[in-house]
Amino acid sequence: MSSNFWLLLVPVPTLAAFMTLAFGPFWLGPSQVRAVALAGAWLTAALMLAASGVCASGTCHLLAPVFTVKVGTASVALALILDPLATVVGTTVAIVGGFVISYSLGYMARARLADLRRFFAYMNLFLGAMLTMVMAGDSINFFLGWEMMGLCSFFLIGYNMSLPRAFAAGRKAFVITRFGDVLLLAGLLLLFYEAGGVRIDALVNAALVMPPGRRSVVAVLLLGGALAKSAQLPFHTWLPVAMAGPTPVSALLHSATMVAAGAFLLARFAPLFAATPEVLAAVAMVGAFSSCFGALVAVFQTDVKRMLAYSSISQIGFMIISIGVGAPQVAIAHFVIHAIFKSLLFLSAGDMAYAAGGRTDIAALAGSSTRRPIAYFSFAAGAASLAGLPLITAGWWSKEAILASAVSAGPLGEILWSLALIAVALTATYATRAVLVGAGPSTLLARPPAVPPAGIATNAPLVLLAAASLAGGLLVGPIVRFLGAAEPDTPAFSAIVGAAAVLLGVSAAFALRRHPHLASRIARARKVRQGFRIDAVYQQRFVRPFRHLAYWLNGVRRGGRSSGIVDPLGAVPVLGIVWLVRRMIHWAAVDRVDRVWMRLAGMVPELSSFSRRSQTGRVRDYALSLIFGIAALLLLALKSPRLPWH
Amino acid sequence: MNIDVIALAPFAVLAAAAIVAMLLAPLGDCRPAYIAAAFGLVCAALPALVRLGAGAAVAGRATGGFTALLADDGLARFGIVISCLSGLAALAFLRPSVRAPEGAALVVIAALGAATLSAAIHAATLFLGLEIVSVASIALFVLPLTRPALEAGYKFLILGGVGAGALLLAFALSYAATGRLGFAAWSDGSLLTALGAALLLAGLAFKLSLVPFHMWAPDVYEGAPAAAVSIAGIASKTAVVIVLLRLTAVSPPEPVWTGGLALAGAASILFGNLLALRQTSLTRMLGYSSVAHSGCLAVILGSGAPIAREAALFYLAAYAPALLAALCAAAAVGPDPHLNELRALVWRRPLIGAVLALSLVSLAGLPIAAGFLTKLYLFAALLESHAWALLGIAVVGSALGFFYYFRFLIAAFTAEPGVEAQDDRWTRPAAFPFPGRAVLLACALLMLVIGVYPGPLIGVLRAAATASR
Amino acid sequence: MALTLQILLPFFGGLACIPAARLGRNAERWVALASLLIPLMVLGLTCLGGDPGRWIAQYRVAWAPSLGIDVIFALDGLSALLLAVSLVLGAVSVVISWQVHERSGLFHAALCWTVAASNGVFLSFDLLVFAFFWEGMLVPSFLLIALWGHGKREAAAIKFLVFNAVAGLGLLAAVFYLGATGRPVSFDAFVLQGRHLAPITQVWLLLGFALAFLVKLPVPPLHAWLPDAHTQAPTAGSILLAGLLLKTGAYGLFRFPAMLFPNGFLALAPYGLALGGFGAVYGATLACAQTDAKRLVAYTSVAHMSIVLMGICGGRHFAMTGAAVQMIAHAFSASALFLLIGMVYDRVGTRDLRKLGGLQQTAPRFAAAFALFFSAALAMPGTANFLGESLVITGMFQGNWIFAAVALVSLLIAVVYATRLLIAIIFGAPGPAAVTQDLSLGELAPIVVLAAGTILFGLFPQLLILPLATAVDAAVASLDAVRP
Amino acid sequence: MTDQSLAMLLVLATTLFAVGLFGVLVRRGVLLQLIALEVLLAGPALAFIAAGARRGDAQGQAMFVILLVFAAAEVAIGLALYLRLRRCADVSDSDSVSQLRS
Repeated sequence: MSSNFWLLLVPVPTLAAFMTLAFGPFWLGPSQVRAVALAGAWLTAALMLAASGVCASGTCHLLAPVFTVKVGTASVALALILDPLATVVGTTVAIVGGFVISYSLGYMARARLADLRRFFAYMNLFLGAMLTMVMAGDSINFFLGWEMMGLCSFFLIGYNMSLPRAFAAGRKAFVITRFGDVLLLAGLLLLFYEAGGVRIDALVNAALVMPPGRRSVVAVLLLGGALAKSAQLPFHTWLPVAMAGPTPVSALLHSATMVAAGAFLLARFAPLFAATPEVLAAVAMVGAFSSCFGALVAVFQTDVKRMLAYSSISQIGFMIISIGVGAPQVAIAHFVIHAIFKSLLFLSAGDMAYAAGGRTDIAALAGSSTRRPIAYFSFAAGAASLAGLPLITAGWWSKEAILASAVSAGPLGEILWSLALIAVALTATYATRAVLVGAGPSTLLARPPAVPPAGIATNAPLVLLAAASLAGGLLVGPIVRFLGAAEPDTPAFSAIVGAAAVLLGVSAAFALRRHPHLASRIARARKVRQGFRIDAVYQQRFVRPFRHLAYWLNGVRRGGRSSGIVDPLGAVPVLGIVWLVRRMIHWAAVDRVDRVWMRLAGMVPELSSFSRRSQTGRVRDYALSLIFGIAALLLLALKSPRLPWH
Repeated sequence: MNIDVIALAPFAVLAAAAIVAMLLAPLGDCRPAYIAAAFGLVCAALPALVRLGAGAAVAGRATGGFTALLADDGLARFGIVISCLSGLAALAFLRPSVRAPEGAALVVIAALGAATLSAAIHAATLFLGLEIVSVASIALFVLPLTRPALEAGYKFLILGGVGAGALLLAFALSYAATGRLGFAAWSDGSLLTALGAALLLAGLAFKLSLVPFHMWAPDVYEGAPAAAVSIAGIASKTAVVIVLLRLTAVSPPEPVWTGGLALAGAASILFGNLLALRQTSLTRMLGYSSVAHSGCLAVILGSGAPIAREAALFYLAAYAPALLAALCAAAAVGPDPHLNELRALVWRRPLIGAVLALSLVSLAGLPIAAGFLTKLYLFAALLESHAWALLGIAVVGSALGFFYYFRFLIAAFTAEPGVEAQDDRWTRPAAFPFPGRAVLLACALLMLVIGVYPGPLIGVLRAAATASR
Repeated sequence: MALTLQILLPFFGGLACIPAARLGRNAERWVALASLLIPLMVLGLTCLGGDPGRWIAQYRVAWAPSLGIDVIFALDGLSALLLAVSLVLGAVSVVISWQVHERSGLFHAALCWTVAASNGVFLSFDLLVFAFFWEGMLVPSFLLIALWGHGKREAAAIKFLVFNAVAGLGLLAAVFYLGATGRPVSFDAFVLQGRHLAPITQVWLLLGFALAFLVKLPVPPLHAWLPDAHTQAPTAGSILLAGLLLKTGAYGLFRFPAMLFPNGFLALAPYGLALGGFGAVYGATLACAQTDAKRLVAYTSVAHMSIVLMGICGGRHFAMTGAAVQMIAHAFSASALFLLIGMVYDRVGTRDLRKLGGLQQTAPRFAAAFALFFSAALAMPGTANFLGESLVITGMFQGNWIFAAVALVSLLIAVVYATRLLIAIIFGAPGPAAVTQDLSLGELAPIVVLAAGTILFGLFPQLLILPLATAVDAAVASLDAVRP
Repeated sequence: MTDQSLAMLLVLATTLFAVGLFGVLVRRGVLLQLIALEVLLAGPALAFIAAGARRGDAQGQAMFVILLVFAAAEVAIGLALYLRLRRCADVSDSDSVSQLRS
C-alpha cells in the first residue's frame, strides 16, 4: 500500500472552518460566517471526491500515516486510509453534508450572529469528525471522530438555547450514546492490548487469533457501541427526542452521519463479526426487531419529524439485518441510498413546516403542495424512495438487495426476511400517508404568515437530492461490486413478494385516508406513538435511582429533606477524629480528674472539699497533685513493672 | 590550672556582674545596671561559646569534671551559653514590664544559677544551682508587684519548696545508702537509692513542669512578666535537662528512672496539648505548650535511644528561640494578650506579627522553621528505641498541636471586623524598644538558620553529647 | 545548580515580593512572574542540553552530614514535566490574580513559596529533604486558603492543614525508620533502593508513605479536606491546589513505593486498585449532585486522581504511563476549570448552578472555553486526558478486567456531571446572575496557555510519552525484578 | 551510731518531711504554709546530719549548712511575698489566692 500524505487534507477544511468560527477573529460578519462554513464543507467534499476518484481508478487502498508512538511494548501508529468502504461512505457523507449546509444557509437566515457562528462551527466539526472516523486507519482516530460526533450532537440538538426540552434531549442523546461509546472504547482498548497496536487491520487480525470467548466479548462490546450510536433497540430512545434540534441538524445527524456510524462500525469490523456467528445472529435479530419496531411506531406518529426519526431507526435496522446476515456491502449500499432520501425528506419537510408557520405535525403539511410545490414534490420523491416503490425508486433496489441477502441466509434468514417484509409494508404505509396528507387541502385554521419563497440555496439541494433518490437505484449494483462482493442474485419470488408488500402498505395508506375513524383511532394510540414508553422505563429503572444515590450521598434525602451527613465516606475520618478528640478532652476534662481525686481524697476527708478541678488555681491542690506524682514514682520504684516499650 | 581558670571564668564573671548590677541598682537611672548585666552576660557567654566550638573541633576529647563539684564539658558549655543568651534576651525586653532596677541583677543571678546547674556533677552544686535559679526567678516573677504576678510567685514559691524538699530528701537517702553525693552515687541499685531516685525525679520533673508536677507552669506563664518567664522557662529547663542527661548517663535504678521519665513525658504530651486546645490567652497557651514540649524532652530521655542525648540537646537549641520569640512578642503586644488582641497583628505591627507567626510554625513543628527538625529528632529517638506506644502518643500530641498553634496563627493574620473600633492598640501601637526588636530578629534568624541549614549546629551538639559521656 | 535554582529563585522571589508590594505599580507581580518564568527558561535549557540517559541532570551536596542527610536533586522526564507544569501554573495564577490587591505582597509570596516547595518535592531524592519540602508546602498554601479564601475559609484551611500535616507524620516516621535503622544511616533514595527489607517491613513502611500520598492525592475516604479547601480557596489557590499539590501526592506515589518497596507495592497494589476504582466512581457520583460549581469540579478531581491511583497500582507499562499522562493532563484541565469558574464568580459573585446560566448567549467565548475544558474533563479523544485514561484502562486489561470496567463506569458518569454543569452554566436563558461581560483578550491569554497544553499533548502524545518513558521504565523494571 | 539508729533517724526525717507536706496541704493560712515548709525542709536536714555522722563524713554537714541557707532565703522571700499579698489583695487565705486558673 502506498502512503499518500495528501489524504490527511480531506477533513482539514471542515476543521479549519470550525477553528475559524469557534476561536477565530471575532469580527466576522454574517456573510463571512456563511462563506467560511460553505467553503469548509464543499472543499472537503471536493477533496473527498478527488480521493475517491483516485481510489476508484487504481488499486483502492491508500494510506497516510500521521505518526507513531511507542508505549512500552506496543506501538501506536496513527493513519488515515482510503479503501472502498471509506470511499463510498466518505463520498456520501461529504456530498450530503455539503447539501445540508447549503440548505441551512437559507434555513438559518434569521439567526443571531453568535448563534450562526456556533451552528456552522459545530456542523463543520461534525462533518470533519465523521470523515475522520470514516477514513480512520486506527482505533484512535476512529474513536476520535466517533466521540467528536457525540459531543457535536449534544451541542447541535441543544442548539436552541431558549428551549429546555432541546438541551434535555441533547443531554439524553449524549448520555445514551456515551454509554455505547464506553462499551466501544472498552472493546477497542481490549483489542489494542491484544494486538499491541492500533491499526484497524492489525486489530482485526489479532481478533481473529484471539481465544473465541474473548473474541465474542470484544464483538459484544463493539456491537453495544454500534447499537447505541445508531439508535437500535434497546438504545433507540434518544433519537425521537433529538428532533428538538433544528431541521438541518436532524437532516445531517439522522440520515448520513450519526446514526449511520453504527452501521459503518459494524461494516468496518465485519471480519471480526464474521468470526463470531452467535454475535452475528444477535446483530441480525436486533436489526430486524428495530426495523419492525421503528416502522410500526412511525405509522402512529402525528409529527412528521418524529415519524422520520422512527423511520431512521427502522431503516438503520435494515442495514443491521444485512450486516447480520453477512452482507455488509449491501448494507453500505442501502446506507448510501438512505442517506440521500432521508436527508431529502428532512430538508423538504423542514421547508414545508417553515411555510406552515413552523408547525411540524403531519396535519399541518396539508396544502403544502400548493404552498411549496418544489418542497412537496421532492418530499414525495423521497417518500416514494423510502417506501420503495418498485423499479422507479432507489429505495426499492437497495431494499430488494437486503431482502435477497436475508432470504439466502439459511434458516434464520427466513425469519429475518419475514420480519423485514412486515417492516417494508409498514414503511410504505407511513411514507405514503404523509404524502397523501400533504396533497390534501390546507387544514390550517389561520393562514400562516406569508413567508419568503425558498431561495436557490434551499431548492437546489432539494431538486438534486430528489433526482438522486429516484435514479440512485442504478448505483446499488456498482457499489456492491465496488465493495468487493458479488451482487446478490434476487430470487424472483422474493422480489415479487417484496413488491407486493410495498403495494400492500401503499394501499393500506389509501385505506386509512378513506376511513378517517381508523386514522383517528391511530391518532389516539398514545402508548404506541410514544414508542411503548420504553424511555419512561429507563427513567424509572436507571436515571432516578442514580440521581437518588448521588443526592443521598450529598446529604439530600428524597423530597429534598436534608439528612445530616454530606459526603458520608469523607465524613468518616473527620467524625472519627472529632469524636476521638472530644473523648480525650472529656477524659482530660477537669470533672473526670475531679472524680479520680474524690476517690483518692476519701483517704484524707478534709481534702475532699479542696479538690474541685485540676487547675483550681489553689496552691494546695497543686501540692496534692505533686504528692500524687511523688507517690506514683515511689510506687514505681518499689515494685518494678515491665513497661510496654522496654 | 589555667584550663580551670578559663572554665571557671563564666561563673566568676556572672557573679561579679550580679554584684555590680546590684550595687548600681539604687541609682535613679537603671540603665547602668542593665548595661553592666548585659556586659557580664556577654563576657560569660563568649568563652563558653568559643570552647563549645573548639570542643566540636576536637570531638571525643572527654574533658571531665575539673573539680569535684563542677564539670567542664560540652554539656556544661552548652548550658552556660544557652542560659547566658536567654538571660541577655530577657534583659532586652524586661524593662517595660518590670520597672524595678533590681531586675537586671536578678536576671544575671538566675543565669548564674542555670549555668551552675548545667555544670553540676555533685549534689551540692545541683541543689545550689537549682535554688539560685528558682529564688531569683521567684523574685523576678513578683517584681511587677501586681496581683497576678504575686500570685504566680507565691505558687511557685510554695510548690518549689516542696519540690526542693523532695530533691533534698532524695540526696539524703542516697547519701545514707552510699555515702557519696556525686552523681555516680545513683549507680547502685539498693532500695534506698531507688526511692531516692524517685524523689529526685520528682524534684527535677517539677522544675521541668512534667505532668503531674506541671500545675504551676500555666499560672506562672500567665501571671509573671514574659521576660522572667523566658529565663525561667528556657535557662532552667535547659539546665535541668542537662542534669537529667548526666544522671541518665550513670544509669540510676530502673525502671523508676527511664520508666518514670517516659510515663511522665507521655502524660505531659497528652495533657499539655489537650489543656492548651481551648486557651485564648497566648501566654497561658504557651505555658501548656511548654508542658507538652517538656514532655517530648522527657520522652526522648526516657526512650534510652543512642541518639537521645544529641536529640535532647538539639531539641533545646531549636526550642529556645521559638519560645523566646513567642514570649517576646507577647510582651510586646501586652502583659497577657488574648486571641482578639492578636487579630491582624501581622498587618498592624509586621515585625512582631511575622516573628510570632514564625515561632508558632516552629512550635508546631513545620518547615522551614527549626521545629520541623525537633519533631524529626523526637521520632528518631522513639523509633530507634522501638517505643511504639510513645510514638503514637507523640503523633497524637503533635496532631493536637496543629489545632491551637494555627488558631493563633490565623488570628495573627486575619482581621475581625469591629475589632478596630474597640481596641485602641490598632490606632497607636505601643512603642517597643529597640533591644526587644533585636531579640525578635535574632530569634527569627536563628529559627530559619537552624531549620534550613542545621549541619554545623548538629555537629557541635553531637560532639558535646558524645564527648561528655 | 540549575536544579537548585528551580527552588531558590521562587523562594527568594517570593521573599522579595513583600517589600516590592510597597513600591506599588504592581512591582510584586512582576517580581513573582520573573521568579517563576526564569526558572522555566533555565529548565528548558537544562532539558535541551541534558544527558539523554536515565537522569537529565543531577545535583548532590552534603546538607547535614552528621545526620546522613544530603541534598540530592535529580531530574528526569517526569520531574521535568511536573516542574514545568508547576511553574506555568504558578505564572498563570499570578496573571489571573492581577486584581487581588489586599496584602498582595504576601499573597504573591505565598504563591511563589508554594511553587518552590512543590518544585523541591518533584526534585528531591533524599527522603528527609523530600519530607522537608513536603511539609513545607503546607504553610504557604494554608495561608493562601486562610487569608484570601471565601466563606468559612479558616475552618477549611485548618482542615486542610490538619489532614495533610498528620498524614505527613506517617511519611516522616516511615522515612526515618527506613533511613536510620539501616547502616550506614542514609536517607539517599538511591542508597536505600539497594537495601533489602523483609516484605512485611516493606508493607508497613509503604503504608506510612501511602498515608501521606493518599491524603494529598486525595482518594476516598481521605478526601474530605479537598472539597472544602477548593471551595473556599481563592482562584489562584484552587489552581495551585489542583495543579500542584494533588500532583505531588501522585508523584510521590508514582516515584517512591515502586522504587523502594517493590515487594510491599505488589502486596498492596490490589487494595490500591480497589480503593482507586471505588474513589473514581464515588467522586464522579458525588460530583453529579453538587450545586456549587467549584465543589463539583473538586469532586471530579477526586475521581480523576483516583484513576491515577489505579494506573499507578496497575504497575505495568500501559497503566503507569497512563497515570503519569493523566497527572499532567488533569493539572491543565482541572486548573483551567477552576480558573473559568473563578472568573464567573468574580463577575456575578455566585457559583450556584441554579442561579447561573445562559453564558452561551451573553458570553460566547466563555462558553467555548467551558465546552473545551469540559470535553477534556470527560476525556474526549484529542485531549491529553483521553490519552491518560485510555492508557490506564488498557493497563487494567493487563491486570484485572473488573477494574477496567470500573474505570469505564466512572468515565460514563463523567458525561452526566459534565453535561449537567454545561447545561447549567452555558445553556438556557440567562439566569438571575447572568455574566454580561465576555472574556477580555487579557483574560483569554492564560486560558489559551492551558488549552494549548491540553490539546497539544492530546494530539501529539509523543510529547508526553517519550519524556515519561524513562521514569516509567525504571518503576516497572524495579517491580518486574521481584514479580514472581 | 549504729545502722538501726540511722534507720530510725531516716524514718524520723521522712516523717518530718511528710508532716511538713501534710501541713502545706491542709493549712489555709499562707504563713502557716511557710512554717510547714520549714518543717518539711527540716526532714532532709536531719537525714543529712545523721548520715554524715554515721559515715563520719563532712559532706553531710556541708549539705546541712547549704540547706539552712536556702531555707532562710526561702522564708525571707516568702515573708516579703506574704506582706505584699496582704497589702495589694487583702488575703491571708491561700485558697483565695486563685485568680489564675484553668
